[in-house]
Amino acid sequence: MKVQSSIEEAIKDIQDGASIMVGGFGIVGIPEKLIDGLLRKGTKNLTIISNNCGIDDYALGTLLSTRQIRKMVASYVGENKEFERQFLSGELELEFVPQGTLAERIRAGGAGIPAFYTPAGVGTKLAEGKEVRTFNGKEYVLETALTADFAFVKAQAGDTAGNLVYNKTSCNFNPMMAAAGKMTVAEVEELLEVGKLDPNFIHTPGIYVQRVIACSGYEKRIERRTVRASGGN
Amino acid sequence: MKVQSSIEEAIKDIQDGASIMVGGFGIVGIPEKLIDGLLRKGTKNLTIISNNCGIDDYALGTLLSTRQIRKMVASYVGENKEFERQFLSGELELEFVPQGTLAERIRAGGAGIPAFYTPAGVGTKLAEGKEVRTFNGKEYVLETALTADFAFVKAQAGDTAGNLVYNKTSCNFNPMMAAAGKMTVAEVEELLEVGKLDPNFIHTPGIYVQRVIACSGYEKRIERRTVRASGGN
Amino acid sequence: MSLTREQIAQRAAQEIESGFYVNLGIGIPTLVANFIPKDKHVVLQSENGLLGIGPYPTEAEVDPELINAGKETITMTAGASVFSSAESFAMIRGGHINLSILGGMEVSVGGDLANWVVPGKMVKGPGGAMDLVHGAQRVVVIMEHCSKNGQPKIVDSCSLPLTGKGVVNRIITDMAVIDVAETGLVLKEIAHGYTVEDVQRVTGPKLSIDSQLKAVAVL
Amino acid sequence: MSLTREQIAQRAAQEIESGFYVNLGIGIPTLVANFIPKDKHVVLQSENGLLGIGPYPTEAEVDPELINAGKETITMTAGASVFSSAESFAMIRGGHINLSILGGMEVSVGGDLANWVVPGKMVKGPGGAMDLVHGAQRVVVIMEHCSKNGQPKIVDSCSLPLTGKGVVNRIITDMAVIDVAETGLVLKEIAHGYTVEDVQRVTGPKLSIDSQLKAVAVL
Repeated sequence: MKVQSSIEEAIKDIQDGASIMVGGFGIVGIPEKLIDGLLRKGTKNLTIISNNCGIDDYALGTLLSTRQIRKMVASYVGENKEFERQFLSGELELEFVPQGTLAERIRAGGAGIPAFYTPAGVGTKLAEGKEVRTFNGKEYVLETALTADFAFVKAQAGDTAGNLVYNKTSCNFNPMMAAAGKMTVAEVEELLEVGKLDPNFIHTPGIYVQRVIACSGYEKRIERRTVRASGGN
Repeated sequence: MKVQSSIEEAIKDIQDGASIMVGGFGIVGIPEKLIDGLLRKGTKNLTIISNNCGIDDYALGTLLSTRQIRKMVASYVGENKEFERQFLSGELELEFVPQGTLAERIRAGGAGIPAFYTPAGVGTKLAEGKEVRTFNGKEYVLETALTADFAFVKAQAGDTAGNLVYNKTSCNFNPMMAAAGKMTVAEVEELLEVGKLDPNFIHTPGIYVQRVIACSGYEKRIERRTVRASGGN
Repeated sequence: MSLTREQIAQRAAQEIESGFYVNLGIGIPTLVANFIPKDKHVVLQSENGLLGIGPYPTEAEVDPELINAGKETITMTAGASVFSSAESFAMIRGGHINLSILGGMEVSVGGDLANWVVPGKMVKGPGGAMDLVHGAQRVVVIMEHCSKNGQPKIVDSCSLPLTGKGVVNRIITDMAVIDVAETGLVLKEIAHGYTVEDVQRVTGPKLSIDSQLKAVAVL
Repeated sequence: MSLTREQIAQRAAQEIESGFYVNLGIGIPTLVANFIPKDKHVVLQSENGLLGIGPYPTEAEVDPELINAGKETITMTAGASVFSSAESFAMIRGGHINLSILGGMEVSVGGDLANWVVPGKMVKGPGGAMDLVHGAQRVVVIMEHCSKNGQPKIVDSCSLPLTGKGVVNRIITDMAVIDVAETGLVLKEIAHGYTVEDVQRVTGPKLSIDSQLKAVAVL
C-alpha cells in the first residue's frame, strides 16, 4: 500500500543521478522531511526541479552544501550564497525558466501535453533557440513538458489513498509536481483514513501519489517576517 | 458590483450571434436558469460551446426547439432527436471535439495558452487539416484555445466576490468555462457574503466571474436513474 | 460456445490487477465492475470528473449531481475525489490510468480502433474515447467477434472512421482473447467449444497462435 | 524636486481603478498597496498563489504558510482564495489581471523592459516577471529616472537582457510620468520643480509632449 513507515523507506530506491521535483515557493510548502532524508542518504548528481533552491542552511540549500545537486531547474535562486559560489565555479548547472512557464511545463508533464505555446520569454535570452510562432498577431514560444523520476510534495493532510490537501500558500508547485513525478512521495502533517477528507475538496487526487508518509516536528522557518503593530494596518 | 438582481439583468447585453460557453456534463451541473433566460430573451444565431446539447425538452435542448442555436461545439450530442433533425437538414452547424481536447482547449483559452499538442484524434477525421508533430517518438496534433463572449456556469455556492464552489460531478466543465468566458455569469444555489467560503477550498476564484446571481427552484432532472436494491450492491 | 455479455465482462475483469486505476467505457465495459473480486483494491475513474466510483445508489441515495460518464446515477467510495473535466483528462492523457476497457466496432491488425461512428446512424460524437485510447497505459477492447450480419470486426484495415491509430493492446470477444503485437495478432485464449480454425474463419487478419494457448476461464 | 519612493508609489496607486485585480511586484511596487484609497475596491494577487492579499499580520497573526511573492508574511482579505502556481499563472497569462506594477532597470522607446539581470551581480532568475509583463492587461513600470551614475534608464534600446519586448504601457519615475505610445514616448506629467528640458536631458529617446501635460499630483 501507499503508506510508508519511515522517510528512509519512502526514498529507498532513489539512485545517484535521479531527477527530483521538489514542491515549495521560497521555503513555504517544502517537503522538509524528504529533503532531510535525501541529505542523510547522500544521493548525488541530482537534477532538482524546484522554483527556488532554499536558503544557505535550510531546505534545498543543505543539499548544495553537500554537493548533492548537479543541476538545478528553477525560476529564482536569489537567497543562496553557496549556490552562487558553485554556479560561478562551474560545479553546478542551472536552467532558468520563467515562473509561470515552469508551473505550466510541470502541469503539462503530468497532463500528457508534450508542448504548448506561451508568450513569456519571447524576445529574451530564455527563448533563444526555441521555436517562436505567431497566433492571432502575437508571438509565442514553444515550451516542452517537464517530468521527473521522483516528486517530493508536502501537504497539510492526506489519506491512505494518497489524496492530499494543502494549507494556504504552501500549495504552490506541489499539485503539479505530484502529477508530473513518475514516483510521487508525499509527506503530510496529518494522515487520515480514507473517507475523512471531503471528496469535493481534494487538492491532489490519490492517483497521483504513490507513497505517503506522516511526519511531525516541522520547522517551517520564515524567510521574511513582516509584521504590523497590533490594531493598525 | 457583481451581484445581479435578476436573470434578465445578468444576460441583458447578450446579442444575436454571440458565442456562449455553457457548463455541464449531460444535464448535470448545467446553468438551468441562465438557459431559461436565454430562451425567454429569444437571442438567435448563437454559437454554443458545451460538452453536450441537453435533451429534447430540457436544458440546451429547449434552445434547439426555438432554433436559437446556429452552431454547436461539443464532444457528444447523443440524446437529442431535434438536434439530429436540424443537423441533417443543414440548419445547424456542428464541430465535434474529443472531450479531453474540448476541456483542454477551454482551459487554454482561460489560461492564455494559444495552442498545445495532444495525442487525441491523431490519425482520425477530427485531426484532418491540423498540424501533426512528433515529440519523443509519438505523434500529437496541434489544438488551439477556445474562448467565448459569455460563459454560463452553475455552482452550488458562491460569494459576492464571485468565488464559486461546485457540488460533486456538477463541477465538470464549469471551472474552465468560468475562466475562458470574456463575460462570465454564474448562477448559484446559495449566495454568501465574502469570508464565508474557506479560501483553501475555492474551486473558481472570483477573478473569473463578472456576474453572480442567486437562483432557486432547481429541477435537476436525472437522465438515467440507475439504482440497486437497498442492502445489496 | 459464444461467451455471454456477462462472461465477456467477467473475462475482462481478469485484466484488472490490485492497485489499478481503471476507466470503464459505456455499455458492456460498465458491467466489468460487477466482476472485480472484492479482495482486489481497484479504483474506478469516470471521465466526467470522479475518481472512486461506488455501486449504484439505493433509491434513498440517488443524487442528481452524482453521475458517471454514462450519465447513470452512482455513489462514491471512501477515498473518492471529484474534479473538473480538465483535471480528469489531464489524469487520463498523462498516463495515470492503468487500464481502459472500451467497446469496439472494428479493430485492425495494427491496433487501430473504430468505435464512435455507427454506420447508418447520426454521428453522436467521440465523447472521451479519443483521449482514453491514447492516455491509458493499456487499452483493452471488448466486443462481439462478428457483426450482426456475420462479418469479422477484427480486420486488416478499419472501414469505419477511426477513434485512434495503433492504440489497442488486447481484444476480448465472445470467441477469443487476441493480443495486438508488433508482429500482428496473437491468439491467446479461445472460448470453450471453438477451435483455432473457427476463430480464424471469422477474423480478417492471419492469427499467430500463442504457444501457451488456453481456454478462456469464465464461469 | 525628485519624488520620494513613497511619492512614486503614491502616484502609481492612482493607476488603480475600483474593481481592479492588481499584481504588485517586489520592492517599491509593494509599497503601492499602502496608497490605495479605502473606498476603492481592489483585489491584490500574489503569483505564489493568492488572490486577496491583506495587510501584514500582527505578531500574533503571523502564519509561516501565508506569504506573498516577496516571501513576506501577510494576511488574507475576506473573499480571498489560494491556489496552485499553475492556476496563478493561468490567471496572469490569461489576461485576468487588470494591472501589473513592476520595478525596472531599463525601458526602451518601444516598451521593452529589462529588470531581471543586475549588472555585475549573479543572475538570480526571472521569477514571474516574464509571465506578468505579457499577461497583465496593462503594465506600469516604476523606477528612478536615472541610474546611480546619472545615466538615463529610459533608452532607445535596452543594453541589459530583456524581460519582455514591447510590453510596457507607462513609466512612472521620480521625475515624470511617460507613456509608451505607437508613435514613441509621450511625456504626460512632470514632478514639481522640473521642466520639460530637465526631463528630456536625462531621457534617451526624444519625448513628445502631451497636450494635457500636468504636474504629478502627489502629497
